[in-house]
Amino acid sequence: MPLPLFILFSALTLGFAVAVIANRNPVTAALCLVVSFVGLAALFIGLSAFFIGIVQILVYAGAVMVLFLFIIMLMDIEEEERKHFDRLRTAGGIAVGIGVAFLIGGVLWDFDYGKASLDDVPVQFEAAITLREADADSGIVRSANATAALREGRLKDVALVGEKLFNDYNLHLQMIAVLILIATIGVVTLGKKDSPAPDSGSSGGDKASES
Amino acid sequence: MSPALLLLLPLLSVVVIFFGTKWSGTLSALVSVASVAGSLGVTLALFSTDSSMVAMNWIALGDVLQVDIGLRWDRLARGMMFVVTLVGTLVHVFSLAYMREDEAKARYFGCLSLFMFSMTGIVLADNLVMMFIFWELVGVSSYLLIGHWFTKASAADAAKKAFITNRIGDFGFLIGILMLFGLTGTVSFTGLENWLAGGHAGASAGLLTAAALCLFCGAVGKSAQAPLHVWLPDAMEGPTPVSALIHAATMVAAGVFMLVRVGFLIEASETAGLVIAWVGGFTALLAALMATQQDDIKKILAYSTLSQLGYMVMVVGLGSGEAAMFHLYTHAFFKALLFLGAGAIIYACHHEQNIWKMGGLKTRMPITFAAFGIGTLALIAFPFTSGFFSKEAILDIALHENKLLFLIAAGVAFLTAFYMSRLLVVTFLGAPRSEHAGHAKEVSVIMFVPLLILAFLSVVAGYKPVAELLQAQLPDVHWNWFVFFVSLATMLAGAGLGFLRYLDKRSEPKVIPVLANKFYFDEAYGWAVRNLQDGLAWVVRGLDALFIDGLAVGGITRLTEGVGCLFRRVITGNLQAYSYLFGVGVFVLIYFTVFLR
Amino acid sequence: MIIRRSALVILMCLEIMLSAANLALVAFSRFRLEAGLPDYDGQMLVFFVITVAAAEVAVGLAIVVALFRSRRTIDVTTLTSMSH
Amino acid sequence: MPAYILELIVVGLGLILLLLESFLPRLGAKGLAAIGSVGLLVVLFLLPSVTGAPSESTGIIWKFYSADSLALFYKGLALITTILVLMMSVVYVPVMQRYLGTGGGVGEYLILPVFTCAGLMWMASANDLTSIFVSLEVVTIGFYIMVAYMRRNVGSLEAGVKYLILGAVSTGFLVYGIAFLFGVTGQTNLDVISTVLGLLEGQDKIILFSFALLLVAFGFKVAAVPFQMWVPDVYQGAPTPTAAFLSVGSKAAGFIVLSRIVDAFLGDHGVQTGDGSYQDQIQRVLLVVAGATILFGSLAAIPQTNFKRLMAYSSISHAGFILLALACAYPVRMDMASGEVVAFYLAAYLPMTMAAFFVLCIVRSSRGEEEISVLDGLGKRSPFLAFVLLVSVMGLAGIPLTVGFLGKLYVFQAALDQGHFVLLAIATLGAAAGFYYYFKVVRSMYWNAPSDQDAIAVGTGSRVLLALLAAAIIFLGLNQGIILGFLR
Repeated sequence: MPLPLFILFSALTLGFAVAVIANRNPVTAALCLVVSFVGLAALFIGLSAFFIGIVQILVYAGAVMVLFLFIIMLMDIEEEERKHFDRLRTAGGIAVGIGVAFLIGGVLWDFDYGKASLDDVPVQFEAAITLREADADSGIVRSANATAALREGRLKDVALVGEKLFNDYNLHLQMIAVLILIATIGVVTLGKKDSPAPDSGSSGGDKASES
Repeated sequence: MSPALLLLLPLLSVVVIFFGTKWSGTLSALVSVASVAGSLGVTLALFSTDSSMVAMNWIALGDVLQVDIGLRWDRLARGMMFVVTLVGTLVHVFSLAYMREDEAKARYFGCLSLFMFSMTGIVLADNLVMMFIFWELVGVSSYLLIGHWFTKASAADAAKKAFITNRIGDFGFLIGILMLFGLTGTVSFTGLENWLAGGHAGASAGLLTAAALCLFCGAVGKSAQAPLHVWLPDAMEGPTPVSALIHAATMVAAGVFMLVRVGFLIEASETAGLVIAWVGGFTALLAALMATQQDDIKKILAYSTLSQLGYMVMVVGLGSGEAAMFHLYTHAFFKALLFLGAGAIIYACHHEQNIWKMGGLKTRMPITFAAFGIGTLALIAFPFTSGFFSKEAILDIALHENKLLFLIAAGVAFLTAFYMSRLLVVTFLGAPRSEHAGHAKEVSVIMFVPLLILAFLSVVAGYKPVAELLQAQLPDVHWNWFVFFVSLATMLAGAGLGFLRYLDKRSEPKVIPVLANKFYFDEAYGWAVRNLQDGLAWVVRGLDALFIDGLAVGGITRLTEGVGCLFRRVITGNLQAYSYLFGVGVFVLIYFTVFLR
Repeated sequence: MIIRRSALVILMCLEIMLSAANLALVAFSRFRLEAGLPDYDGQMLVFFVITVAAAEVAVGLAIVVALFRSRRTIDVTTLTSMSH
Repeated sequence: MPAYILELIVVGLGLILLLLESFLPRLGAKGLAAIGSVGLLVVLFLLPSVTGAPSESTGIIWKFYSADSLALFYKGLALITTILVLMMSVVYVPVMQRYLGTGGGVGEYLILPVFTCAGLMWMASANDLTSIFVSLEVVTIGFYIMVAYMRRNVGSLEAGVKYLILGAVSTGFLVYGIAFLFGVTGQTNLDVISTVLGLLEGQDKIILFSFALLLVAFGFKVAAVPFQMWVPDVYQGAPTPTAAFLSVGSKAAGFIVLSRIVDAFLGDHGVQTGDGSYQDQIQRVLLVVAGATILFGSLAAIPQTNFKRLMAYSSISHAGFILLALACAYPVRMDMASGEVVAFYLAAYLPMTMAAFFVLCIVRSSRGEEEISVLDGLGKRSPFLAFVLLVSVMGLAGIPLTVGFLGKLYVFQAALDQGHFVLLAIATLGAAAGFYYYFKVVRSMYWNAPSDQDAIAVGTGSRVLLALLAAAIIFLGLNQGIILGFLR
């Protein structure tokens, strides 16, 4: 990713993240969050994680944000009142944030990868193709499609991710299924209403299983 | 068959009673009696074996601390076990009748079994830690039994008093154990003996003396030696069979037993021995004096127990564990006999305990009278009863070791004869002095059979072949005419004086307030405790305010709530405060981990 | 999170935190080539994190809704019914 | 049978329960709990017969899943805990219904623990950063819901919000920590990471940083200072069975993962005893955190009047003891490996805590509050309950002849062996403070006059279970070999 683009998207991400916190109106905050996440998705794509970038937009900007906005509308939440706003508290929060940021900076200063640039570690197509062919010969499932794409110098990200996900991370996929089931059960019960009136909270459950 | 069975039987009974047969008093009683009779049988069957066994390894921490649950089955344990199980069996049987109408019979017998379990544990323990645990269990079961009629305020108070007084002694015991462990690195009796034999004692004689005295503190509490004797007379609030079993024959003897078990330590330290001997002698004299002026039949016997325990402790201090155990063994029979006899009298007189409201029971309860008389004779060391032999041994040793203590012992013998004849005369002779005494009838078979068995033993137990057979410890003393005459003279003088003075009297001829009020021990303690408590409460409150509220809790609360004092105004323990603290925690943790090295 | 009082906005902030971690993971997986390709192990984790975060938000929102129903507010500074 | 089948059975059981709940409503809470418990019991009996990884690794699954003896041991703990929680929930149902309104939903409360149990079992086996994250989240999400479950009870919801938000923050740190660990090693498998870390040089800072982040996350899970502030509130607000589940299940799972991670950091490559190696630093941090946790938990428990808050602080202080055992792990000089000390302590902690919470549940369902004062005169009102609570409290305080004593003893021994005398003093102080605040419970039961005289009814099932727990506390205290036998 060219440097100007990188700077643009990072600024977008960071700036709107700060805006989420600074904004008093929850609807505005939610919308800022969407923009921030779009910037983040762009950064992902810049790091050649195309699939993750798309998922980020789909899940967050699509599902989660709609859910947020839906709940905000449902509860008819107005702006936080100004009267409790306290400078000391804000200062304290910012101080902790900056402190932790300094610590992280201090750590990264000594970190080798912190100084590398993407060009130092190009994707090594030849090596990858050789290895994949060897794997395929020894019986491990390798997507021929993806290998072909690699030959053309393209990173067929979705195929590679899918390969990994369904080959290696089968167990985790099952766990995630259980997790979503738990979340669905929970959201349905927590959202139940006393009267037989239609329950509004259960929409959360549907969203959870969607993601 | 292994000695472990002795522990299992009563434990089984406890479990069965508390988890199974609690609803039925009679069934529980039968379970309990069966278990104790079984224990007696096992003891007899194991008389010819001699073994020490390790049942299991309880705590094993490298080479630092080894505690085994081990059992020791030597002659000392066998003799003691025989006394415990035999008296236990007879008391159980006697209780069947005595507690027939009690509502909480199941609890009573459950607690008796618990007591038998703990007592067995003390006798069989092969190390101090195990002994201490059972020692505490004995304290607990004794507490439960004294407080059996807990709805009666005096009984509940007596139970509490016994418990607390014993804790004071046990504290010393625990410190003693820790000191010994620190000194020698072992808590097992064998290990301690080996350590002493290894000749390490010289370097740390002072510490050894202190440790021995600390252990003695435990015995002072459990065997009710002065100045911790105050609980035993009060403990007579419990049912009379309980008094017979644990406050006369077995539990209070546990202190003496423990001292004999660690006798090798006392022998190693002259000072400790001397202190122990004097405490014993002093207790014997004090208790005998107090006994002369009591009106409650059980209290008289309680003080007499104190005084006899004083004898035993004294002679342990003088270096003869055998004589102490021999006296313990004879004393167990005749004192249990006297207590059960007193129980029979009390039962017959509808729970009247004041001897001045009895009288003339000789004709109404002839069998009880005979048995009680034999017990009295044994206690006052009438020649050729069992008590005579053991007291003879004690006097003989005292004569050789310490003339002053011999004089005290002789004086106590005189006093014993005096107060026992007083008891006998006032209770059984003369005319009935109350309606209950007038209507008294002889007790049932189930009650007087144990009396007769004990009476028989009180007479014959002292003879050498019998004692050998029953695995008692026999002191190595020779016939000494001087001791014999002193003993005879004091006995006759005391008994004669008692008879002359109390025959046909209707009330105490001359009250000596100091003795009747037990030297004002209770009052003094009450005063001291009250004042001390107030003072202590004041100090504790101060400390509490300073440390707990001020520094510890207050400080921590302050720390939690306001690492940022800045935010105290806004943050009041809500979620934001928590997330703030979380953030600070992360900061501190990362800083500490990564940068502070 | 320390500053904001609305439970909803706090949930949004949590999403930002998780995203930051995701970014780090993706970056590491790109810089850490495995067999010549980006290390997809890291990306797998990102994928799971996104899923989990969505589920977490769903549950969180359900709790917030229930809270709103019983309290008529979602201001977290009012959550102090339990004291030391 | 490979070990991972167990979790599948548990999940299947949960699904069956879910179906039964919706299609056979007649079954009721008792029926569901009974079926669930029996099912879990079957799994428990299958546990010894499962096999670990085959010698030549054929399945990819063994890269992410380990079935060593420690994992199986913790799986057993998770199963037992869940069974007890189910039983407890049955007793708690009346209280629950009061706060659920007419909408119902008690059934799901009995099913969620089963799924969560599967999560706990996965956690026990997780030896890969991704598995750790996912299984941890399965458990955590289950707990979010179970904490907030009483949707008409403000306390429960409040606890839910607090737990959820702070929990999510800790998850954030977990992911961040994982990211950095992954960044520095390029691996996600803990065994491989352990090897790689041994080869790295000059990366101490980043290694320590990732460790600190992971410690934040797991410190939160096991309630270590300074991430303990949620514990009292959440325990107090959550339904009692959930609080019990949290304090045993969640804690045990947190500790097994933490001990695996600490193992990976300090691992096979031995400790360079020289000052300044990152291993030394990690040990120091753990020691400090352990000391602070013991101190905080013990001292803050003293003024508590609410029984669940008291248990919360006591659970913090126990967490401190376990952390201390973990910190004393290296270099190993004891007869027992430190992992075993941790496991032993947790196994000891299980029956004691469960018994205490169980008694509270029963008392609670007959009385509406949870202050210590509801226990007043319990000795008279229900001698059985009072006795069980006495045993459990004695165990928690670490009185000899109970299993709690042995647990503490091993920890002390470990600290002594390593020569951490300051920590030893702190631990002694903590244990002494423990005597004091646990005594409050005993005093309330046996000394205070009861505020009402009615006897408390205890069902037969609960009675048997409680008797078993009390027996376990004493019996395991007499015979340490049993737990150790399961461990090896």
